[in-house]
Amino acid sequence: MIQFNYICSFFLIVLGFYTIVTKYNLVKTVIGMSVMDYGVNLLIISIGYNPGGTAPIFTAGELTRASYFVDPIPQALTLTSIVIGACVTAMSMSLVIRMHESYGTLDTREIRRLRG
Amino acid sequence: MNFANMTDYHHFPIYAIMVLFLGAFIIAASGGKPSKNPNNPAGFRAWIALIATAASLCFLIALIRPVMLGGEVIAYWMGSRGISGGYAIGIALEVDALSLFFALLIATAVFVSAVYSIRYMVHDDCVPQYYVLYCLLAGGVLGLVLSGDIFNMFVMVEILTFAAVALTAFRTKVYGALEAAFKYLVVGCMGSTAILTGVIMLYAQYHTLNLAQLASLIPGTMNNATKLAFAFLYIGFSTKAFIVPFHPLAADAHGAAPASISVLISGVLTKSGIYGIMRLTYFLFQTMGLGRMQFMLVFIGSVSMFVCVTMALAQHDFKRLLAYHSISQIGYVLAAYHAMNHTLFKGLLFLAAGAVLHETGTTDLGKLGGLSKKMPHTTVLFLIGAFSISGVPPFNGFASKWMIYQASYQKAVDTGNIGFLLVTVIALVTSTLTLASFVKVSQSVFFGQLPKEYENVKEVPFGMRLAMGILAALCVVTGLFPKSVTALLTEPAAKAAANVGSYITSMGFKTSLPAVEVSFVEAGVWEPINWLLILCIALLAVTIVAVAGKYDRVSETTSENVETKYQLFYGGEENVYSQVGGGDLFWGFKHNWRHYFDFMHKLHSGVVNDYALWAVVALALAIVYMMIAL
Amino acid sequence: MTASIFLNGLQYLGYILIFPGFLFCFLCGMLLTGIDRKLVARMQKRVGPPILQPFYDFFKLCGKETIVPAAASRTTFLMAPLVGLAALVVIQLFIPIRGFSAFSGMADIIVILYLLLIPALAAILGAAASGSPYAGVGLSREMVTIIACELPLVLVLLAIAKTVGNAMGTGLCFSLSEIARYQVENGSLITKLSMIPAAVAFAMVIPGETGSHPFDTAEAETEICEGMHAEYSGAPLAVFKLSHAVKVLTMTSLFVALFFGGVGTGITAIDGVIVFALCVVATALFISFVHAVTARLKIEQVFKYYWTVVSGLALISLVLAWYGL
Amino acid sequence: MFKNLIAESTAKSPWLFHINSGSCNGCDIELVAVLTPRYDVERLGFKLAGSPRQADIVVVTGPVTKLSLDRVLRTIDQVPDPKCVVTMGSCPQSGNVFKGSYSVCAPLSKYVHVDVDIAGCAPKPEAIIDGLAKATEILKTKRGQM
Repeated sequence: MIQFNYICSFFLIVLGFYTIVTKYNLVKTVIGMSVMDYGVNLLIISIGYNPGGTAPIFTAGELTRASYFVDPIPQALTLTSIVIGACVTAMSMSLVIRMHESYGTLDTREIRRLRG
Repeated sequence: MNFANMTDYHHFPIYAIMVLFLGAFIIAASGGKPSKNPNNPAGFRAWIALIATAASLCFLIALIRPVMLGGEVIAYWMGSRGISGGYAIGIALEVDALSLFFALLIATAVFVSAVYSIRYMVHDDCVPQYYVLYCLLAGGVLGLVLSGDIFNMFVMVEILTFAAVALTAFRTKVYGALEAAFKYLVVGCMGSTAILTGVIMLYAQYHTLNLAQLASLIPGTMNNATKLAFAFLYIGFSTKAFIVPFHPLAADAHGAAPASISVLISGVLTKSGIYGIMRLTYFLFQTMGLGRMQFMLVFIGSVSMFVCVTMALAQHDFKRLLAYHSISQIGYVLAAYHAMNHTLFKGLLFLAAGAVLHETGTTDLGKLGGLSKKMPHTTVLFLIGAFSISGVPPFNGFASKWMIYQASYQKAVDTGNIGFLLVTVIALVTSTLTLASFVKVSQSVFFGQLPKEYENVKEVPFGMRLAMGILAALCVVTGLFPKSVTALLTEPAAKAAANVGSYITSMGFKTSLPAVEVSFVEAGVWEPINWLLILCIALLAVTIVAVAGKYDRVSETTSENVETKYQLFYGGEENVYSQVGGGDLFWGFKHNWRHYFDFMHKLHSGVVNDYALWAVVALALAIVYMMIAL
Repeated sequence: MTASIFLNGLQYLGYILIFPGFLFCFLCGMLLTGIDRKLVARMQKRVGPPILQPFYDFFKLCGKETIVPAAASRTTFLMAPLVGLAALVVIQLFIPIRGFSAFSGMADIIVILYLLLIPALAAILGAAASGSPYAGVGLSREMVTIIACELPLVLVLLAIAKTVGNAMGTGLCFSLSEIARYQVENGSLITKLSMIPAAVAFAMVIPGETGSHPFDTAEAETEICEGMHAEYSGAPLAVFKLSHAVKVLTMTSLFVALFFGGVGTGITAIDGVIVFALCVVATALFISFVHAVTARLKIEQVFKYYWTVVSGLALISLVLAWYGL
Repeated sequence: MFKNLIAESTAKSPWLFHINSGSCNGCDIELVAVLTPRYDVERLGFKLAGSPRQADIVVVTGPVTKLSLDRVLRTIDQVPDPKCVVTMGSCPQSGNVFKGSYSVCAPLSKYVHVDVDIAGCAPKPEAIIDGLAKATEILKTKRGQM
């Protein structure tokens, strides 16, 4: 069933791309970026998943050869990635607010002073 | 831990990174209250940033001896967690000649730009925050190139993208700054996502994030997933290097950011992307048909070269023009080791543009003119940069471009691949087009007539000239001694890039890759020192004759009206302000290419969706190329 | 020991100042220009000026007052012609004359290509520094002409490098002195099939590089008041005129050195002086002929011509060279 | 020695700058005719310069209309020394048929020193050549005095 996770995560990434490319609203663009991010997070966490594994939380004595747990590294990576994703969203939203103030619109087709 | 242990040079890489992050932390902790000194609104914080960048540079210079000359690869495990059971457990820094080469470039650019910033940022508010971001950006890039861990590379990419986006939008009042930052953020974020996807796909295959270990594991186990991962990683780092099709972002970002940051974007950020691509192709994926990969890189490099130089010819804004040139030169960098010179002269040019902006308040080529009378030093420094980037002998741009021509043509002959021949021709023609657009800049900004409103313009403060002077001196020196520079810096870096085996073994992993001997054969001859000597003698001879013959004699005038005599000739009319410059200077050239220029202008629409679409298309093409060609 | 160093230095100084340096460039360049003017006049059924006319022009200009416009950047304005002249003379030092070159092994053909940019660049910067809008238009045209000439020149030089490299078995040969030596030993390059279009293309580039008819749009005296030199008077103008003359010499002797380096009787002294001189004069006459029978083109036509016809010829030559013909 | 050489060269290489100050074009055509194969003044070293900065001899044709006066004077000022001013045709010398018109400022000699007058309406090419040859002599003496 893990394949379903992979398909789903790539679907999310592509959905993010699709949103960014086709939607002309700045807020929707930001949403697209977030969706893309969630897709990658899902991918990371799925890669670390071992069917039937426990949570990778052990004290020094508990860890034995027989311990069976999910890969902890992707979880650490996901945490980092989530933090970064939140920062990206915050930053882009702040930019969107400032742009709305100075351009008076959220339509990307009108926010194109720099071109050519 | 005793002191002797602390000063061991194996610790220097982490010091070089941490001193910058520490600087950022101290500046942030000291609050955002501006100082009262009008010449330095950031007060002591500017000095902290300066000291941090200088210290970082010193640490890296100290590494030249063991790494560049000694050929050592420094492996540094953080927290002393090294390898266990054949797997890299800790997070590593890994410094070979290639890393150090890029790190030195970055540290130099960051240091010079910090010197420049002190006087340059006087007109802005929130300058303390500027230095926080500045140190973060510098630390992020340095961390990226010195890192031996691929996930750490991703984190550093995010840090530097963040700092760069914030700094691009730093002057929120500047025309289009917010917009440029947002576009950069969107496409940069897509790039980062691509990098992360690539990283995690590699991890899924090999269960390690250490570069050296990946490099030892990937050969022989290549499958479709790794190819896909490579495509993702390649596109991700391309967005950081701004090569085609991501060049419009660079143009927007450079135009809006303060000049000191433009220097970092062009000299530092793009280098991080280039470094990433090099690491990928030469280290991780060196077994997947290096010849084809090289050809792809060189091909994209040539496209970048040509597209961006023609776009630059059509620009009306000084910094935007420089931005396109920056990417055009990145094309040369992809093709070969032009990286160092690129950082030097591009930095110099952006600083000169910043000086013009600082004094006049505009970078519009159509409004400026005749500044050479008011800013003679800046003019000379700008001209050195312009000659360098255009590849006029004996400056450094020529030395490296010349090696590129020789090498690419040699390659074309050796492999019989006509593509490389095309690259040689494009490189040579691009160089002339570059010269053309810098003639345009010098005519429309520094020469020609001075507009009325700039009559009170003064030369920029000494601090800014000093920063430009350092870069100009480096440009001249590296141009005059290309052989020594090659021996000291670029050759070790090139050898390191080819020598994956030693990189892997020095980290403690096993590899079957043999050590490769790289030799440099040069087909041509060029001795800049002798040439310069002869030129100087010749020039001296001409000048002596000229001075002896009263070259600039002005006789007693016979006309009553002295003023009219020294006016310009306007067909008899009274002098009016008339400046030939701006965008249409090379009409004769553009007219023949008008369909191309129209097409390109429509293509660079400025809509963020379009640029995102390009990114997606590029990703798709990269995936297809990897799957089919390799 | 010191004496030999001194003598060596004196020898090199002699190279720079007398032959093939300044004095030689001055005399021969001026003579070539004089011949050019005379020939054009004869072709128009005029008597024409004396062959020494360029010398008179030069000395007259030296005796005129130099006016530096108030709007000009004085140092750049005055230094530009001198730098341009010095750079040109230095190029002439590198061009081998039948195997003899004053400073061999210091620059190859790609370097020469770039060194040729320096005089043009000096003229352009001088023009820009004068502040005149006529000069602005002129420098724009000059730059476009340079771009136009660059592509065919590049293709021709690559074709030569490949042909000589093929023949010598090294694959590639960029060195000018090697090319000259090869020709002395194995006959001129022009005898090779692949080099014929290249020679024609190079010959077409010479008028563009030197700014003679029909490609003299940059200094069109009747429409933009001498273009780049609109504000130049007196001695600096004289230096510019001299530079132009030297450039004619440089381009023609480069042409001869590249394509006719092996023509001759076999006796070195005669070949070195007489045959080479004859070849240079013949090339110059060809340029004059083109000058006399054509009218000035518009700048976009110049560009189009170079990037289609001339580049096409050069490309044919490169393709032929690529397949070893 | 050089002084002599330069003086000699000055006489052998006079460059012309032609100003039309409202002429009927008759003189202009004659001046150009002088450069054609039949008369060919280039054999004497004459050449038409494109800019007054490069000229030695300024040839003025036309009756110096009020609008052009300012331009003519400014252009003559902009010619570097030694220089010679030559009026060609009767107009700049007397005003010719336009004399007395409200918009004509002739003669030119009221405003600048004129070295040579070539009379005629329009002057014959032979006369022009003669006048120009005289101007070169004057140019040479002026050069000698510098």
